[in-house]
Amino acid sequence: MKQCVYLIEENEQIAQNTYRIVFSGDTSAFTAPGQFLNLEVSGLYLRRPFSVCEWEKGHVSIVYKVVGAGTQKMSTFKRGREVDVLTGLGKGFDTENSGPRPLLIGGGAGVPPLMMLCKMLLAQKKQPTVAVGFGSAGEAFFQDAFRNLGVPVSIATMDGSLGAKGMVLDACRMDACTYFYACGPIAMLKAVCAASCSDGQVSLEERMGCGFGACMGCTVITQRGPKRVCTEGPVFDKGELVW
Amino acid sequence: MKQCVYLIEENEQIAQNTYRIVFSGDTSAFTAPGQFLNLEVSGLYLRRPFSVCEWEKGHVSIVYKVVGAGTQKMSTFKRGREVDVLTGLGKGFDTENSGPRPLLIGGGAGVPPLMMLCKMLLAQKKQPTVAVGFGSAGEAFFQDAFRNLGVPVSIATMDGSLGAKGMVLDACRMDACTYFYACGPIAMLKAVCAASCSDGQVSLEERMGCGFGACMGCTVITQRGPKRVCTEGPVFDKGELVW
Amino acid sequence: MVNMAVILCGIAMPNPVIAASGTFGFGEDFARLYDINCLGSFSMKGTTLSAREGNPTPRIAECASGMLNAVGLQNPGIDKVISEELPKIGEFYHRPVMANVSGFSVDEYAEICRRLDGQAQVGWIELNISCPNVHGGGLAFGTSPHSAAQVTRAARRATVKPLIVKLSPNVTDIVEVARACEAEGADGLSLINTLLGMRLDLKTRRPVLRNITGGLSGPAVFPVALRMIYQVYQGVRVPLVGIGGISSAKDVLEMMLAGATAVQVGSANLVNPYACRDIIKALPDAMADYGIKNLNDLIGGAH
Amino acid sequence: MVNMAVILCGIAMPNPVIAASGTFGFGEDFARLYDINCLGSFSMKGTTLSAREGNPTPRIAECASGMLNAVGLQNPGIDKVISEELPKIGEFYHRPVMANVSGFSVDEYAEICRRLDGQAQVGWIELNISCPNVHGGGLAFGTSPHSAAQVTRAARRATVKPLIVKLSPNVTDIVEVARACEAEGADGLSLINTLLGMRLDLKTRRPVLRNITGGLSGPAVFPVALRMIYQVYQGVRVPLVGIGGISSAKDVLEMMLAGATAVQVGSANLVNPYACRDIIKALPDAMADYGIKNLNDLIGGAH
Ligand SMILES: Cc1cc2nc3c(=O)[nH]c(=O)nc-3n(C[C@H](O)[C@H](O)[C@H](O)COP(=O)(O)OP(=O)(O)OC[C@H]3O[C@@H](n4cnc5c(N)ncnc54)[C@H](O)[C@@H]3O)c2cc1C
Ligand SMILES: Cc1cc2nc3c(=O)[nH]c(=O)nc-3n(C[C@H](O)[C@H](O)[C@H](O)COP(=O)(O)OP(=O)(O)OC[C@H]3O[C@@H](n4cnc5c(N)ncnc54)[C@H](O)[C@@H]3O)c2cc1C
Ligand SMILES: Cc1cc2nc3c(=O)[nH]c(=O)nc-3n(C[C@H](O)[C@H](O)[C@H](O)COP(=O)(O)O)c2cc1C
Ligand SMILES: Cc1cc2nc3c(=O)[nH]c(=O)nc-3n(C[C@H](O)[C@H](O)[C@H](O)COP(=O)(O)O)c2cc1C
Ligand code: FES
Ligand code: FES
Repeated sequence: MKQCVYLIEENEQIAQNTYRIVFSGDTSAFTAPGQFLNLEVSGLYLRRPFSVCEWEKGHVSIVYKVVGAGTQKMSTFKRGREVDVLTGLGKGFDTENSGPRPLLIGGGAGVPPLMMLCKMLLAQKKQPTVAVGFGSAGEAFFQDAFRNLGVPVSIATMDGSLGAKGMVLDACRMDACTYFYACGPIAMLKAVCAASCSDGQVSLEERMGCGFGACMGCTVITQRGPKRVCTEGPVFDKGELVW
Repeated sequence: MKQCVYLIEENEQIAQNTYRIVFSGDTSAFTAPGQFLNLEVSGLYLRRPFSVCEWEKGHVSIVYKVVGAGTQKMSTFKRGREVDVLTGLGKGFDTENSGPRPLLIGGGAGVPPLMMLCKMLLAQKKQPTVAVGFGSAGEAFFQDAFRNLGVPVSIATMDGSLGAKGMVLDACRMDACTYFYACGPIAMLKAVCAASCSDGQVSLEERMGCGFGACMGCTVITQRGPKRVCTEGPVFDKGELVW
Repeated sequence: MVNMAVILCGIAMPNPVIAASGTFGFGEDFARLYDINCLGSFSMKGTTLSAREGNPTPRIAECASGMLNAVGLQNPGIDKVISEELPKIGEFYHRPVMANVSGFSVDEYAEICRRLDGQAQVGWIELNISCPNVHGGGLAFGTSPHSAAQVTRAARRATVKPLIVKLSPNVTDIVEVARACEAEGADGLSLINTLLGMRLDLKTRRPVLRNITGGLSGPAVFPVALRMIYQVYQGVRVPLVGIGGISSAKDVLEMMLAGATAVQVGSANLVNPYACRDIIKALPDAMADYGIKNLNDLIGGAH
Repeated sequence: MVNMAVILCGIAMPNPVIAASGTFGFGEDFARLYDINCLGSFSMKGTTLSAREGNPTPRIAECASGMLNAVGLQNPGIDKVISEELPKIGEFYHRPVMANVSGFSVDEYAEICRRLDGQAQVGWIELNISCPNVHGGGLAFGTSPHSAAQVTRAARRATVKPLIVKLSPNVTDIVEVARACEAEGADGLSLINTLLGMRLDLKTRRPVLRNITGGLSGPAVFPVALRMIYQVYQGVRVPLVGIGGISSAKDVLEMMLAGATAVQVGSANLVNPYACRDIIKALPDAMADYGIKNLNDLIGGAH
């Protein structure tokens, strides 16, 4: 973990209620896709956690959905603004166990961290497949970005305005993959784990007090006892979870 | 009273710990020198009251001393920033009763409202005299500005680094004036009233909840019962005060 | 179209937003700024039997997301309120107002209620029981169920107007006090009054307030107020008025969801003179955001 | 040169800043960020006799200038703390720590104190009496002088270590509780624990916290904490540890002026992991600003 001041390079709307910020600053604390940062929003007491979408030396991006006071304020942040962030938080996805054909499943605001993961898997010469779900076509993002990487993408929307109608599981087959990675609403994660025939990892969300292990605010009960989503997670192995 | 959004045109340091802001915006609510405005400082709950130093149509200035969290923040405000202000607050100085030779007495952060007052008295063909007191030479301001108006100015500093050594009363004669106007620390105001042989007006300060008469936070007991500094004041006739 | 109208102790209000006592004077200063007939109602400055000059200044101190006040019930006394303020109010406000009253003995509370009983424009009487009981060792009436009950009983006998008892949050068990007031005939309860707090001035090394302690209000107290409304809602049947830190339409909805039939907005009026009007204007959109058609459906919905 | 060293219940500290229980874990996460030997001390995560998984999530809710938590004392139990955490702490922290303990019966408190009594690194034992008393109807021990006294008496018999009782602010009269603890042999008192509060989620129309209510902490509670330190200072002779909303060196000075010998910094650690270190670093300049040469001269100076 490292406390940094990041400079906003870009803050652009990429879909309905959905924005992407590119920061410049020290990214040395990030080590794996699926890690997150915790961002101070002036005027609000708690920091806001966001999964890192992509990073390279000196640059990092997040994609966020406007859902409340903090993300609302963030959507007004201008290029050139400095923000205080805790970086390199949590334990990210493990790309070692993916096997040759991992499936990446994302729902809504759970899609962003899959971008970096996908690129790393490709760099490791694996053949990832992506399945994403959104509320409607207007909220969808990254489907083309994934396709441009040469990755097969299936899409579902709840209202059927894009891709299959229904949940993301309705748009993909889980039996063809060697491993899965999932990030999205808790109901989706449960369904994915239940439907899966392979091993896999899921990224959990929990309301956080600190984001770096101090407050026990984000505990989830696992097969190996209570674990902190912010420190032992947010990514957990399917087999660890109790639900 | 009028709620306005003001634009900061200038925020320059004019003496040690002392700054002057020039705002542009709607000044229609101001009617007399000695009135004040109540400024929102983002991140702090209560507004901060400041006497108006000068105003003309579309422009108004204040001069403030950095004494705490709010004024500290204000000193960092940049040109182009917008601030929410309540304008035209309180009852200002009355120039009618001044007689031909009024004396204007200011101590430290009490000096600014005397500038507009002085100019109005000059416009009314009166012959004001000004006496100002500061802690030390470094904190002094406006002495030249008053002199440039052709007004006699006497100065005192507590450490004797400029003008007479001591309080402002040590630097001026109160027996030659037809009336006096005083603004500054409470001890100075008491001393001025005690030493005066003429009638006069003083401007009081009190911690304020609202600044426009709603909370009864700023009450001062007068000969005519409790009065609100923010509404019936901040300027009171010498004869009204009980001390 | 959404429905914002609610009924508080038998009196219909166009919306649930009442300006809180002590932050709205007798309405006049605000009526000069906007047409205050848009309000659900307003609660007049706390009134006592005799006129009071209040506490010495400083009476105000700033806090994170809030403020302290130790105004000390400065007011012109009940007779002047009846002879001067109420007639003035009649000129710019055409609905029932809430009369907020305080006493330093049980008899004083009863006497003020008696004098207000015949006043047509007074809709509700709101008993502020956070005052020190001079006959009971100086402790505030509101800090014990017993003395709270005594005041309520005496006031109940003195008026037929809807009686709302305003509870103090500075207690171990607010439900116990609430029940005692309900049992003695309170038609409603309003809560919370301010939390006892203080600030020191590092320069003078003395309390900022001349009164030493003062009452904390503003957004800082909202979670405590909300919790108390939630708890009291489960313990009594009379309607509740939620007070404490409300500064947005969303705060209003949250307070009603916890169990409030109406709300009061206090300190927010001081930092934004248009706060009540702004909140009322924002209510329909906020309701729509959360799929609320009728505010009455929301009351106590979180239980 | 200024003097920041203070003595708390006979134990010397380089400065008065203690990291508060529940916001600093067992120190490890922070020791990785900075050398925590700069601290006055730290209070370990609240420990119970048996291990506890704590409350279901969500356990955290945001408030204006503060937060709610309902962690519910998740901890590995006293034996693991002794066998695993304390030895680890010994590797990165070389001064006495404060052991924050909780029980659900008087006997549990006593038993934990007994087990801690021989632990060399434990300087003070801090009794958190905000826990529900399972044998006393579920009310928190700290809400009545009687049950607070019972816990203190039992703990006092179980240990010779300096005993600090941590008071709950959710009471009508905190001085009464403080006096009861002092009378039973408390060597010091720390206050305040969190104020009971809640938040609702307008989308789900349910409490944000699964536990429904939670404890409010952060700058929002500072004026209440300060008032309570000021009041308790007048009512007891034992040293006080001021807690609640402290997030700057000035806050430390204000709390000491009110009567605190030392202070604890809680929530501030969560939003700024370097908060304690930053505050300690800023203390000498803040002292100079107000002409303070020796912090000990400040304690209770506002009375
Ligand atoms: C590890 C992690 C990674 C995340 N990654 C992303 C991401 O990449 N993109 C994205 O859009 N969102 C992400 N989220 C969710 C994001 O943190 C919330 O949407 C955001 O905090 C909401 O803030 P707000 O002020 O707009 O909402 P409000 O509801 O006003 O926030 C109130 C409080 O609740 C918390 N909160 C609200 N919703 C959530 C939530 N879903 N999870 C955790 N805390 C919440 C806030 O942090 C704040 O403390 C992530 C959450 C976690 C825990
Ligand atoms: C009618 C009026 C006119 C004023 N005009 C001027 C002026 O022209 N120039 C100038 O420099 N100062 C003026 N002051 C004083 C100015 O309001 C304070 O210096 C300022 O509010 C301090 O804010 P702070 O946050 O820096 O101090 P802090 O001490 O951090 O403020 C804490 C709280 O105390 C209040 N406060 C602190 N000092 C004073 C004070 N002296 N008077 C009233 N409230 C105070 C603040 O408003 C705030 O609510 C005036 C005050 C009043 C009442
Ligand atoms: C300046 C001021 C004066 C107050 N005077 C009274 C009063 O006279 N009677 C009363 O019952 N409450 C009084 N209150 C309390 C408010 O009515 C309200 O209960 C409290 O401020 C909490 O609401 P808020 O957080 O919206 O301000 C006063 C509050 C303030 C800030
Ligand atoms: C997440 C969290 C967990 C806490 N856990 C404990 C605890 O285990 N034992 C205890 O005595 N106090 C606990 N507290 C209370 C703090 O120690 C402190 O008394 C309170 O937060 C007020 O201080 P603050 O405003 O600086 O946070 C906890 C507070 C928080 C925020
Ligand atoms: S958020 Fe504090 S421990 Fe995870
Ligand atoms: S400051 Fe509120 S009445 Fe004067």
